[in-house]
Amino acid sequence: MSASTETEQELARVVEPGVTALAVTAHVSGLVLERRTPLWWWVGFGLAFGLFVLFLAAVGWLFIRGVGIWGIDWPIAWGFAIGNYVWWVGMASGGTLISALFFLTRSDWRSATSRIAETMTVFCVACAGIMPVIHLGRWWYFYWLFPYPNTMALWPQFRSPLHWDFVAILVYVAGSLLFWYVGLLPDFATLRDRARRRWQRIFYGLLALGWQGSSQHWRQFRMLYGLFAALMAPLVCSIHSIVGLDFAGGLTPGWHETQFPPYFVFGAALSGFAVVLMLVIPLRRALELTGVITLRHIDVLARLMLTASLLLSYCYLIEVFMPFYRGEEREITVMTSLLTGYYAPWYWAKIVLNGLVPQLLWIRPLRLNRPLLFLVALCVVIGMWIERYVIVVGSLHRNHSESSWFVFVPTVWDWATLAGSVGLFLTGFFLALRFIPMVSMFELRDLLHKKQAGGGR
Amino acid sequence: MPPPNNARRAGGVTGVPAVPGVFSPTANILTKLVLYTLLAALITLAGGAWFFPNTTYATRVGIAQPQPVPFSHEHHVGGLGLDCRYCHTSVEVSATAGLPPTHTCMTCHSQIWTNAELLAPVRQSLATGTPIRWNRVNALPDYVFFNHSIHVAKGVACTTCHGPVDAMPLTWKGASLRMSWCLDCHRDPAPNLRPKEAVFDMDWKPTAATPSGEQLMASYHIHPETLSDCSVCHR
Amino acid sequence: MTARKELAERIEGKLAGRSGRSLWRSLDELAREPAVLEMLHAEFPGLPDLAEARVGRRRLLELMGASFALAGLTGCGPGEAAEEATPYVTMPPGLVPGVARHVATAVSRGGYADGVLVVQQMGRPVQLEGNPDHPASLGALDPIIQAGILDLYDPDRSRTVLKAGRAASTNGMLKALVDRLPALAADGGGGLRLLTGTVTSPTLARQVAALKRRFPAMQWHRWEADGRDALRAGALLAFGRPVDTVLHLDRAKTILAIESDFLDGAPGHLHYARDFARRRRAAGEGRPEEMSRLYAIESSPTLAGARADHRFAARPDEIEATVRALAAELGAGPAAWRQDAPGWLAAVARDLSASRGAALVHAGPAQPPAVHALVHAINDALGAPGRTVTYIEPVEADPVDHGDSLKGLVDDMAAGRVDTLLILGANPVFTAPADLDFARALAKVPLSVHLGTAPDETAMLCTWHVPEAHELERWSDLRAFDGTVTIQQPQTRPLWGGWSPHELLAVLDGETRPDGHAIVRATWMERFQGKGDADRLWDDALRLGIVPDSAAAPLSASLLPALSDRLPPPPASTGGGTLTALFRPDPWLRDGRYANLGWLQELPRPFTTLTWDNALLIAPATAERLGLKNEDVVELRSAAGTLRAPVWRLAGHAPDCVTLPFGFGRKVVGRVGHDVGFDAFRLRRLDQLWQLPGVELRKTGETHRLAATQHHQMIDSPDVVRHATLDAFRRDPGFAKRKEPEHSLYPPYEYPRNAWGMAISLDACIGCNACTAACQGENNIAVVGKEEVLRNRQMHWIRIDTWYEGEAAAPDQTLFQPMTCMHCENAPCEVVCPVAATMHDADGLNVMVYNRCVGTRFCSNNCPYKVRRFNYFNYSADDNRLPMSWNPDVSVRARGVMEKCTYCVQRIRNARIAADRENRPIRDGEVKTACQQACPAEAIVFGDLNDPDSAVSRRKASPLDYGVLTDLNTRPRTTYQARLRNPNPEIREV
Amino acid sequence: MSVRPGTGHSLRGRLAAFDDPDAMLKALRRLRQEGFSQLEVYGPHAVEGVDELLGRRARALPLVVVAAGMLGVVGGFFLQYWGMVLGYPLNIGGRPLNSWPAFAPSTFELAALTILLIGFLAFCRVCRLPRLYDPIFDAPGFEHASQDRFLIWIAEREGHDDHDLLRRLLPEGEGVRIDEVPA
Repeated sequence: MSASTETEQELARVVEPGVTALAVTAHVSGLVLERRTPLWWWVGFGLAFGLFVLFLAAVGWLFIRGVGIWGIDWPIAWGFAIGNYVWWVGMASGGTLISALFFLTRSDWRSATSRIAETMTVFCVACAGIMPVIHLGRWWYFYWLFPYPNTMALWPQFRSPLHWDFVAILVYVAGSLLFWYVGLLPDFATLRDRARRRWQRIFYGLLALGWQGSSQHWRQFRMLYGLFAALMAPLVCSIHSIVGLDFAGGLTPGWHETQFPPYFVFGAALSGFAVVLMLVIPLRRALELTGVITLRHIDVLARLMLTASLLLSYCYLIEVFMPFYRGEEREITVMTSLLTGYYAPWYWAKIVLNGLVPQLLWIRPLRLNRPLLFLVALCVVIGMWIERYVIVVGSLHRNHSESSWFVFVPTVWDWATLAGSVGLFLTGFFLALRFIPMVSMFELRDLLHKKQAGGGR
Repeated sequence: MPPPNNARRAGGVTGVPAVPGVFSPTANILTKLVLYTLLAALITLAGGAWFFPNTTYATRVGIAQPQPVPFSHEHHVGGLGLDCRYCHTSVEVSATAGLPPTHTCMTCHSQIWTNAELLAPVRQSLATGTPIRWNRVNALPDYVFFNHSIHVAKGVACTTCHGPVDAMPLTWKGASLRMSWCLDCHRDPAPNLRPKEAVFDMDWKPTAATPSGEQLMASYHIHPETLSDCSVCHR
Repeated sequence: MTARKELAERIEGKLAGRSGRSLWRSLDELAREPAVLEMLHAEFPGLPDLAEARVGRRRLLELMGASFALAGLTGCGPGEAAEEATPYVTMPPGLVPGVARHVATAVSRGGYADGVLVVQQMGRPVQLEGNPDHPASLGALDPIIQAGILDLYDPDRSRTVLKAGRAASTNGMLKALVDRLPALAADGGGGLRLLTGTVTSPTLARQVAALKRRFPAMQWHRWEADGRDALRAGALLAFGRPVDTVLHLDRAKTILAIESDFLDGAPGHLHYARDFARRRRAAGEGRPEEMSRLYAIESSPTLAGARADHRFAARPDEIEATVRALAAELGAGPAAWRQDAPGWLAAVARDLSASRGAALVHAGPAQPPAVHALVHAINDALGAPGRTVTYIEPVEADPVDHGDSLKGLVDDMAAGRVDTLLILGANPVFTAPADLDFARALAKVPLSVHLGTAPDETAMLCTWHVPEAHELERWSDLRAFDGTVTIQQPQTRPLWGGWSPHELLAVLDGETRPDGHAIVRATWMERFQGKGDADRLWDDALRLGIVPDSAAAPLSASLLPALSDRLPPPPASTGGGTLTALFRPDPWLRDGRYANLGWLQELPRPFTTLTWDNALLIAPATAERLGLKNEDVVELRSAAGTLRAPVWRLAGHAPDCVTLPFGFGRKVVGRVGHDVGFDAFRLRRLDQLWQLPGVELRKTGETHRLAATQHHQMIDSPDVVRHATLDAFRRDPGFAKRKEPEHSLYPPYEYPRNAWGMAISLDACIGCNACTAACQGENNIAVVGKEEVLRNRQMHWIRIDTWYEGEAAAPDQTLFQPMTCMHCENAPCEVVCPVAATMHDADGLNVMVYNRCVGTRFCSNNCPYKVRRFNYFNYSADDNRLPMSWNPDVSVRARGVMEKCTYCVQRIRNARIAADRENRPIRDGEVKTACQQACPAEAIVFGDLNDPDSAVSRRKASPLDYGVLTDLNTRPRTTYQARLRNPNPEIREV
Repeated sequence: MSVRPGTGHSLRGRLAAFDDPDAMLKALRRLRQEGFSQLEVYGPHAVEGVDELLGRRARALPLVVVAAGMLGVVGGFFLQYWGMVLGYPLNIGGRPLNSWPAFAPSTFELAALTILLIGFLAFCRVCRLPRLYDPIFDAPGFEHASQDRFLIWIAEREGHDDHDLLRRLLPEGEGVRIDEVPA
């Protein structure tokens, strides 16, 4: 038969032929329990940890001297820290969307990729959660944002979008952790039962909490998991809407945008799918998961990325259109300065990287070309950081008060914090790779069983 | 994907030695133990955080401060009946009540107890012109701007905040001076108000003739709704 | 003991019957009792060492004998109670702990007096305010005088006698001086020389006179680098005698300012600013006919030029030509001068003569004598004398031409004719014209004694340096621009010892233990003879801060004939390619003496908004021609030598000339001012003090970063600063009003008690920055340093936005707009704070609670006016400043918190407490914000909006009143009154 | 030995292991027809139909979660209302004390948080987790229940000897083995 029809069939399959439930179980748990730690892991982890140390250094110096070590100035009082925060929390959405949203839609391709995505989410959220705290002028008082009874008889100011954000990120951290862990319970049980080394049996035994796989357990489990999924899906949308409100809640021209909540959700989704792709593409080879993470998965993720990019591009258009449509003088000033001014290179970079580059994915052969796809995803991830940077800095540098117009120039510490946070993420993720099954075994068993029952697809 | 045969296929169950579970029955008890301990710890912590600020250790209320000269308000105020303003001269006109200069002590002690051992530091101070260094009893943070004169003018008695000074051999803190404590009164001053003439009175008791707190508030023109403004104390 | 008691009673007795504030203007009544001074001083043991160690504010207050520690200024949280409280041993009579008192004195500027009230807390000066009774202040203060308090507490002040730059003993110095006396007496003091700056002190004059009797041959030299020789010379040309000119701008309808400094730095400029502003505001207040019209012609922009209705930029030579032409137009000079007069001149001449008797021409000190002579002639022709100007005997004691005087000294020193040189408070080694090479000559003087508050360039090269008592630490007297005398009284015991010039001179006069108080008092006892109870007069003088009726009597000076023949020939045209360098004082550092004051270094210069640097100022067009951008470092070559300086394009600067601000580039100076900027004095020549023709600029290719505080000065949106011509205003009085949102989604809050608000009149503002400086002092605003300003992190709560209208090269007009927190009723900043660190109080103040702030900085991002400032670092702690120099009424902010204008809430609160104690409402004018108080132009008014008769309500009732960015429905409490211009219809818009 | 599976009944019983879930389902159906009531199924993943056959339906969790949600909404809003209106009423930017629209986002988030936490705790409760030890774990071959086998636990009925019956119902072979669990 012809090559094209071959790919047709390849693309049709979420699991390669001949893959059995037991085989998957055996292989995936083998990665954690038996396989010698491969060289690539050590190298990758080494690099990641190096960056992580850089992060500690940057934050350490920050705590000693104050936020003045960053490039933030007057009137641009927010800089990288906030940009980084939005960036990380945006990428985190990828995991939640895939494992929660597409659980609700019962998409069969989700099963094999959900674990990688969720793990990614957990560590992205960690990075995101740190940023708003270290960006505080007096970070050691961050707990004042908690509503707790105190001798000052004071309360947080609940009207502030920043406070909504504080609550949202808190809930999101808790949510994605729980969702991740609950999803892991049956797999921990499997590991417990397959493990031969004593420490492994105890370690995973503890994590499994004594999961038995009784019909009672399964019934409650599916109930809870469905519930969490149904909760996480709106939650992820809400947090990005609230992040959007952090800006829309302010009246700085360029921030005061009604469209920001969806705008930020789309942006989050785009970067989320991109980062999942960036992880899935290398991992399916490195972990020999080609049997269960097929071209179908790659293709679907690529299509999702394309869709998200289209949605976001629409927002970009509105963003340009609205000021001129409204004829709001100051908003026009901001927009024109973005289009032509000091930050124009950044602005156009964002347009190209997030709006144009993903358009390549209309063409199927390009979608299936993994290296290229990886590059596109990389572009998007970078582009999304730039987008946040432009939003934070670009608007402030053309604020209402012309006499205070100024520019933001990042310092070495800004870059160190950014790079360091990447290190924080990778360090966590590499550790997860070593100790956590990267494919949800029970879901694949379920899936394969259904497939047999249904005969093929 | 490696071939399925690498899966450890269990042979017939019969005869296969059972792989016993990881944990022994005690594990469950241990788990419960750990969980309950954690819970208890959490509760204790929260409780502690809740109660500690109100302990005298934290507030120092009622803890007498050692002083270079064991000055006794009990003796001078309770006993001799000196008026507060004899020493704390600026209390009615200034933010600060004012500590008496050595000079003030000596107005009497140049005549009586002229060579009492206890008073040596005082005579020393006057002779050498070096101030006596008292240990502070009531202290507020730098960012709090308290003003004595207005409180006195509005019928808040010394004892209301400083406690039964006339019963203090060595002076101690009369109240926590916490923000919440300040607010309690700033939000509802009525119960703490006295007629002007009773402000410096150590053992004043309201009588039937005493106007009510509300009447006093009216006569003093006190508007509680403005008294919990942050700018009242923080500048 | 009883002795002390009696003493105290005596004093109380003496003071009985005097009331309130005035009581405390007379420290001297107490001071006359030496015992009292002792008592006062005994309370501050070991202050100097304290200053050395960087002690915390808390510890210091204890040592200051601060029972006001109890005020809650100091304190601590739980657990930390082992803190000490230290009462006085003997309370200085009448002192009330925690209550500020105001003591009158004066601070000199260029030798002339500015009357101040020193705010004292616990017997220590914490702030300077203007003395409303003093003619040169009228209650206002300029930044330089305000910084005097910082100067007093400057940790880099000299603390010991130096010999050849090394610490030495006072006795050694005294011995050296006294040993010379016989020799001096022998030859009549031929080798004895005295060098001072401009001196107006009657006492010093008296002392010198006395010395001259003792040493007939001694000489007294004067050198003021930023001096007014040209005015003196001009007067000599015109009248044949030196006179000082006092302006009466309140009577001036039409004014011509020839690069005039009557708003910048002229003696009396605060007084002039008030008179001027009052007439400018007239139109807005419904008296359009009173509004004055100001023409300005200048090379280097001045504040007067910025306020002019018609401003003409011209090269120095063009200016002189124009003035001659004007003189001719007005019949005060030969018709021949009329040639090459600019087109607009005729119109100006007509306008001037039209308002004869109400017209006034004034020229600045940088103009050549000829111009000043002509100005006198023109004023005469306009009937100005006796109306808009009055002439008085020079205020300077025994006036001389400083240039000649200094030259004489240097020549004699070089020739070895000087064996004893006393330099009192001057720094000639730094400020003297380069061609004199003062330093070399100085080396030839066997005994040179320098008296100065800080070790400077001169101190290092003199044989002896003697620490000088600060003006707030010593007895002296000063005269103001109009001759009014103020007796300076010490506000504190000299922090680091220190001598007053009077005391040092007394040593020469043979006194062994000179006492400044006695010396100054002697002068006045003598002068008060026969005027009634001398003691009484003395006390009144101290209490009021002026000697009543001591202003100089006006005198009639008549023009000498044939002025035109006696004038020096007009300078050759310097146009066409070659450049002229103009030497001008830096507006804040003047001749460099204030270089170590952080407030002044960081205070933005008018127009350029530059801080921490001087720059070569050049017209954009000229810069274009030479291919120069801002911050390019150029090498400036001239016959007088070469100089490297960074370039700053300055809109409105005259073409073909560049301005070199001097006063920077100090080499021997404290930590703050060390090696900041370039030293323009190095090119200054005695014969070319103010302009140096024929200089060349060479681009070096290097750049030097300049810290400006405003980066965008062309008006894009006419909304923020609103202005119109007088005619336009007549046609449409409501031009400043815009449609504003009447509706709000939120139910309005009621502010029943007071509703504090502010009105700022752009019509009055002259852009002098006094408000910014006053605010910095009152509110403990930290200095952040150049690096931080480069990052735009300056902390000023109120800033002067400078705007140009028209094209950048030659703007039609310059507008100043003081910008500070608007205290919006719907404050956007408050809503976004997650910890409620900023909110409204019952009077509608937008309150900022530092100790609650966690530093999210969202409020700053959300403030449309960008008036919030953030402590990116621990600026207050890093600020090199003595703890006791902070204002105890205001929290010192820590790292990581936001801060902003509070409407001086501390003053409001103190007034409220005072009022509540008496169960009465706060009176209008009882609360003055620091900026309002300092403003010479009365541009800022503050008060209660609930009271329809309050000054602020009346201001806001003006048709010119408008709010900034009100379309955002912020409902600002601070509003502005639009600027009006009064152009001459005969002159078409430039 | 007496096997006490997670279902709680303490009885002796037998474990039947199946390679294939369908076989297990068939067997389970037969057992139910024969009137075996005390049964429990263990497996590596959920199998449709088991619950019906065992006659189990879950009500607890959904109810708990709905309650939690309500608690979260009410509590979350009241917390904010308390802080802004009752606790320390402040004039914040001229906004009303009870600016409920501004309280909505946090209210939603707090509700979500309550659901997440209470939901998880409730889950642990109904599943009786954590429960590290359970006799069932010691049953021979039980480790397969989390990998590749489906086990049916059949409680021994008092007074019957089901040995032969079970042999008949669950014939050896085709991946079915009966495991006597001795007393």
